Amino acid sequence: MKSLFMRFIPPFIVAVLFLLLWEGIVVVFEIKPFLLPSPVAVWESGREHWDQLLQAALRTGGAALLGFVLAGTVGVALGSLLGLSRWLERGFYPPTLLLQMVPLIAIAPLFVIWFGFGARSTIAATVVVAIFPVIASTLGGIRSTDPQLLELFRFHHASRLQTWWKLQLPSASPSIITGLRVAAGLSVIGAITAEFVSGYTGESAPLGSIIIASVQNFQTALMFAAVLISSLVGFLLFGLVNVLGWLVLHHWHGEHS
Amino acid sequence: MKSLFMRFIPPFIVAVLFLLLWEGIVVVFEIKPFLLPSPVAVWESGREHWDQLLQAALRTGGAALLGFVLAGTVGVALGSLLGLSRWLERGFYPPTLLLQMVPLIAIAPLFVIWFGFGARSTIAATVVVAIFPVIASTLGGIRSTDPQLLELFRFHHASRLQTWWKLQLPSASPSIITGLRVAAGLSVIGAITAEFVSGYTGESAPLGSIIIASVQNFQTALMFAAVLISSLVGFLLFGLVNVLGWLVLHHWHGEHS
Amino acid sequence: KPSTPPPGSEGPARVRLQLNWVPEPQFGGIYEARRLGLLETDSLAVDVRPGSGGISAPQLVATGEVEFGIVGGSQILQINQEGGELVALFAVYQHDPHAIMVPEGSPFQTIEQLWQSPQATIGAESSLAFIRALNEQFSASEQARFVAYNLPAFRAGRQSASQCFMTAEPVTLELEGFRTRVFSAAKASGFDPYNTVLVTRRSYLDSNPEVCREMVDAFTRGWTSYTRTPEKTNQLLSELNPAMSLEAMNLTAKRQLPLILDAQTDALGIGCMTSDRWTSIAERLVALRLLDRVPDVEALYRWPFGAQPSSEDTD
Amino acid sequence: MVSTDAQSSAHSPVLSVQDARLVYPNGHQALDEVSFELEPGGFLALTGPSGCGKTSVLQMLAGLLRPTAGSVRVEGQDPSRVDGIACCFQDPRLLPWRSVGANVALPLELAGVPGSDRTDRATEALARVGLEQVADRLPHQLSGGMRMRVSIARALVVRPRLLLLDEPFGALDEVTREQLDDELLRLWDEDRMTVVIVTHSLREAVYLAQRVVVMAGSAGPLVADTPVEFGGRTESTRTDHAFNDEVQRVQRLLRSGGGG
Amino acid sequence: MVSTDAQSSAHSPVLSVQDARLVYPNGHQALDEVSFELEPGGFLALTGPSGCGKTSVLQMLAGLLRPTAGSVRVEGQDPSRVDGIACCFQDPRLLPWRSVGANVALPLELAGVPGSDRTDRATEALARVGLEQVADRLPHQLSGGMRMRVSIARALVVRPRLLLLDEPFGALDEVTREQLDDELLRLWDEDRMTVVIVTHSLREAVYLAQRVVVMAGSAGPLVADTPVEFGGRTESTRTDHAFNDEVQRVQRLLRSGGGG
Ligand SMILES: Nc1ncnc2c1ncn2[C@@H]1O[C@H](COP(=O)(O)OP(=O)(O)OP(=O)(O)O)[C@@H](O)[C@H]1O
Ligand SMILES: Nc1ncnc2c1ncn2[C@@H]1O[C@H](COP(=O)(O)OP(=O)(O)OP(=O)(O)O)[C@@H](O)[C@H]1O
Ligand SMILES: [Mg+2]
Ligand SMILES: [Mg+2]
Repeated sequence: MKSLFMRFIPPFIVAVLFLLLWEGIVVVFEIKPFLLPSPVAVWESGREHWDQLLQAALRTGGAALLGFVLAGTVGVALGSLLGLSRWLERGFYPPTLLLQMVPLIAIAPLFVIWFGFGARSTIAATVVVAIFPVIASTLGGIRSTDPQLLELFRFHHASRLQTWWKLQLPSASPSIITGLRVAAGLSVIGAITAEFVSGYTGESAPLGSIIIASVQNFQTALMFAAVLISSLVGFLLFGLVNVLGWLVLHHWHGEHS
Repeated sequence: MKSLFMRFIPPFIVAVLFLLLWEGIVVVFEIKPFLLPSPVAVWESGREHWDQLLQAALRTGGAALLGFVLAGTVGVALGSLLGLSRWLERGFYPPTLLLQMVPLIAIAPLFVIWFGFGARSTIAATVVVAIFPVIASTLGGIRSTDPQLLELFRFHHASRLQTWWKLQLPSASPSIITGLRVAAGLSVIGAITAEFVSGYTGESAPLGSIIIASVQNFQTALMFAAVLISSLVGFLLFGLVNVLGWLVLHHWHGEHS
Repeated sequence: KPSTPPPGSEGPARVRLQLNWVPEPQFGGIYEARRLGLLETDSLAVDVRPGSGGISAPQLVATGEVEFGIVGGSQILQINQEGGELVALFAVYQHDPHAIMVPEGSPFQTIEQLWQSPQATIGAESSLAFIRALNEQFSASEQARFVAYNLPAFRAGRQSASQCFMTAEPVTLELEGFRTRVFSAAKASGFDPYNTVLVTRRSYLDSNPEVCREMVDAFTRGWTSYTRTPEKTNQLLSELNPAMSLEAMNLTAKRQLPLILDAQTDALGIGCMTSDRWTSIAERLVALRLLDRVPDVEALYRWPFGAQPSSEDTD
Repeated sequence: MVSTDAQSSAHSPVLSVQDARLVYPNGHQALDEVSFELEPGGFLALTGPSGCGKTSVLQMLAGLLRPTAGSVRVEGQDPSRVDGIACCFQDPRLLPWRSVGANVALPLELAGVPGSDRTDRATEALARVGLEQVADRLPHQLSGGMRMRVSIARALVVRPRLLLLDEPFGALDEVTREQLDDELLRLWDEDRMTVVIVTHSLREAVYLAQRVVVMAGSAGPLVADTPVEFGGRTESTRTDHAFNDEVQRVQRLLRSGGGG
Repeated sequence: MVSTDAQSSAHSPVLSVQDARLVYPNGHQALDEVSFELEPGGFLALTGPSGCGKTSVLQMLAGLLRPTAGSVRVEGQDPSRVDGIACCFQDPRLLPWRSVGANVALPLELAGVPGSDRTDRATEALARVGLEQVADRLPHQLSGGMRMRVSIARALVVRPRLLLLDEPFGALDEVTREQLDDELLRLWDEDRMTVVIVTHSLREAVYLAQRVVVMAGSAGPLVADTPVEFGGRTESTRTDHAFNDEVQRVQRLLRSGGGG
């Protein structure tokens, strides 16, 4: 418990420092509110539009979470698949990179056509944006499995599946966790960007649309409120990954303390 | 040499298959050009706007490359810094995540104010987008250094710097390479997205602006040409990382074959 | 997924209308119509979908994802060339609202000065039709620097001028306390396409003329009423789009009147379109190398509705 | 895979190495002209100076390395295809994230033995090496010798037809070591399996094996392949004279081989 | 840091362990009431059943573990602050990406010894363990015994005042082993350093050390701490009777300690 409490002191301190710094910059450099509003202003407009923001956060957060989970599972699966053979890796590793490099705006129409409006295409976009790091880190982790242990498994005529499940996946897990951390951040930004291009549907705007709209209308404070809330979603996912990582790794700190 | 040649066969095959599949889909499902043009059409419009695209690719590619290199070096440095102590990690790891989650459009104005339009802003944005994976993977790699070897260094009263440079960095390098692979893709998309909001749009338009423009004028073929070229830039960076990785890792395949 | 019941079957026709931007006076007449219940009759049920980014609406109509959409005038010609088959039914803006704005104190008095000044930094998507028209008109000097549209940057003085919707950005900025001078692009270049045009797919028009007719009626009455008394609907709009203040809504509603109502609409009625206008738009686009050839403009729009028999001369 | 009928190949040698040469990727030639055979149920000790290629030989017998030239056969086949071989590597090779018990059970797990059965046999195997009480610990919580014993238990848990041991007892104190020697002999008696053990202790080699193979310091033919002769093994064996003389004899063979 | 004047603390013990208790994080008590001292220039052999805590003791002397209770002092200070200690761990602990030579040179590198000097001393140390010709190989290209010898060379490369060896020769054949024993004695003579060696071979212990400490099987006081007595060491030592009797004596001590 105490240690758990201790865990949260440093980030808290840093957050406070961060806000102070922010306020400081705004005040000292007299930065115009339409460029960078003061934290106070952001807080104000956050309170003002609270209900709307909460709604939006739930909508966007839900999509991001789902996309993240999908990206995580599919990513690990694909990464493991590529880990099966050098040929597969050389052939299909680069193409997966494409996923990350094609700007959403280019394929947004296709998305809307294929996945319809709102959540579905947002989720799809999230997956596309967040999956590569998971693939890469899974593959990387699998590739750096201790060759001596691989030899051990080979000696016991272990099936590919066994080798993967009992050896490669466990020893890749630290690397996979790292990949998921990256994916957590990406899935939030992915969801929001998707909402920029295909989001605002029906009466209820998700965070992405709120951000775009408030940019257009110089409601910078509102925009930053929305951005901060979206990043809270991100931190939530991040925390999720850390908990997962702790569960997976804490007990064999012989390797990873 | 031969083996080097072999390396390029699989991706080549896959690329060809990919194009055939693409052409096939377009033909079979009679997909309208404004949604998804056929590879041939893309090739045509690529040839037509070749000079412009080349110019743009150089501009964008240069920015992406620079941003990538910056993100790589700074990222490794920061990641190593966080690796120094649990407190630093807990305090400053999450905030770095913010970098990745704040949509460019939200901070683009600030960028423009600070770095002006064109390359400088693009580079800055690229760094912001691409740096987190590097930080994360560096930290992850450092954290999973073999504790027995750490003990060895502690026994020899090695300084922090020595431990980092002679032990932690080498054993983190596979993980760092993975991070750089992710960063490679991100820096391209980062550069392009930045150009959406802070690029030149006139004669000397970078890829990002060309993409936006062609989207708005339904020059889908041109857009895809631009996207493909931008991803070529990405593959270039990716290849760069692989070469780097090979240089760093090939000779101790005892650990990573 | 709502779909149109075959003629004769029961129940209202459930159709979707895709806007190309968030709720604001540009779509005031539509929300007015909805407020008046014209979009929820026993024969028609319209689901109005606000847009975002303004990118996907034309594709969505062209692919049949939605039955109706609001798009820009030149977009119709451009996407049809790329395989779309859009037909314009109602042109809200008779004149192109695109404009170039400069800060009130700016030394630049005309677009021409801007375009030919070596120092000007212009926040404009230089490949958009109306910008190209201006370039063609004023043979932009080599040094003229076009940068991405970025309103805060303009506001912060990093751009000497910025493209805008004369009904949108200037209003917001004014309420922000930042006064601007606005130069109509259409007036300067003579390229004046319709805007905020109601479109549907040709195949849909052919198979559901009644639905389209009722839609057009709803538009006509909605816009007529809105141009007279926008207040109630503006109230509604500012609830749908909290990012835009009621004040801004009202001001915009006022500013856009001259775009919607002019001599021609007095003669032919609100939302009207003519072959001459369409032809000149198309010809200009061809000149700007944004269109390969002038299409058959008759197939391009339908006004007044039902004047021509449906399904005829479609190439 | 853990059946114990060695009868199938009772008369032909269970294990035959012919003119085996091994060259490692980096061009280092580790073995050359190595040849020997072993009957089913035989017990062979392999010894020689450090770096002479003992582990390499064992890895070929385990099917983990292919000879660059010559042939290595187990029960007449390519070793990598033979089931029923167990191997205790020179280093423990334990999965760091698995408890000791789970590590020992691994071979059974991979062979698809049902769970309950697994744990019983794992505990039994651990008991043989005197570690039943640490079954729940993680490898990094063990001492070096304990780790080695865990990996021995892992080799014994499948009742193999052919058992390969690479310096299994090097890290153990004399007492434990002698206990395990006797344990091993008991197992060998019970299961009549074939055993190849690499050891640096000639006393151990002579005590355990029916035959001792001495390898040359540098890649080349074997220095010696000699049957062990002394009165039947008894309680007092380790101290009696016949035994010590035999050890001396092998010692001379080793030294003659330009060992070290 | 590699100066050799042990005079500074010539009269006080260079090394003293008092009532040391060690409890590992998981609650396992590895040591209890362990006490012994060692004079400068002394040579002490530490032995005992597997898992009795030898490595733990060495790690405390190396300053890598702190006793839970009691005190461990080297030259009167906290060991982790003392320079001039060298340690050969139970496992090689080589950096996989460094050539053998670079691995051996590591301690010098960390101590800031200039490059040219480093390589010379590294090659010299490698020569001592008979591996000069593999200096350019990578660790994974070595045999188990060779790896262990590399790590011995790494311990010898800094001429330490206190040398800690954890079963350094366990993985080596008798010939090599005896050569290294003598090499070690020569070094000890030259540098007059203090040596603590953990070994399971009582013959080795008796042959090398002035004193043998026997640890109990389970955490508790030492079983024995006895000086080694037999006629001066000579060529024939390993075979003469006085020597073998002494070995027998220690052997009895060990077994009495309920070893294994
Ligand atoms: N992967 C490798 N690449 C290159 N050379 C190797 C490799 N593995 C072993 N060698 C070399 O092959 C020779 C035999 O190695 P091997 O491990 O079989 O010796 P060994 O008899 O087991 O020695 P030890 O008793 O020390 O374990 C050694 O000289 C070693 O340097
Ligand atoms: N990290 C650890 N956590 C918990 N228990 C440990 C840990 N390391 C060692 N032990 C236990 O402490 C005891 C002593 O360990 P140590 O390594 O000192 O034994 P040892 O005398 O070196 O044995 P060996 O001769 O096999 O190396 C053993 O019972 C071991 O199980
Ligand atoms: Mg070996
Ligand atoms: Mg030990």
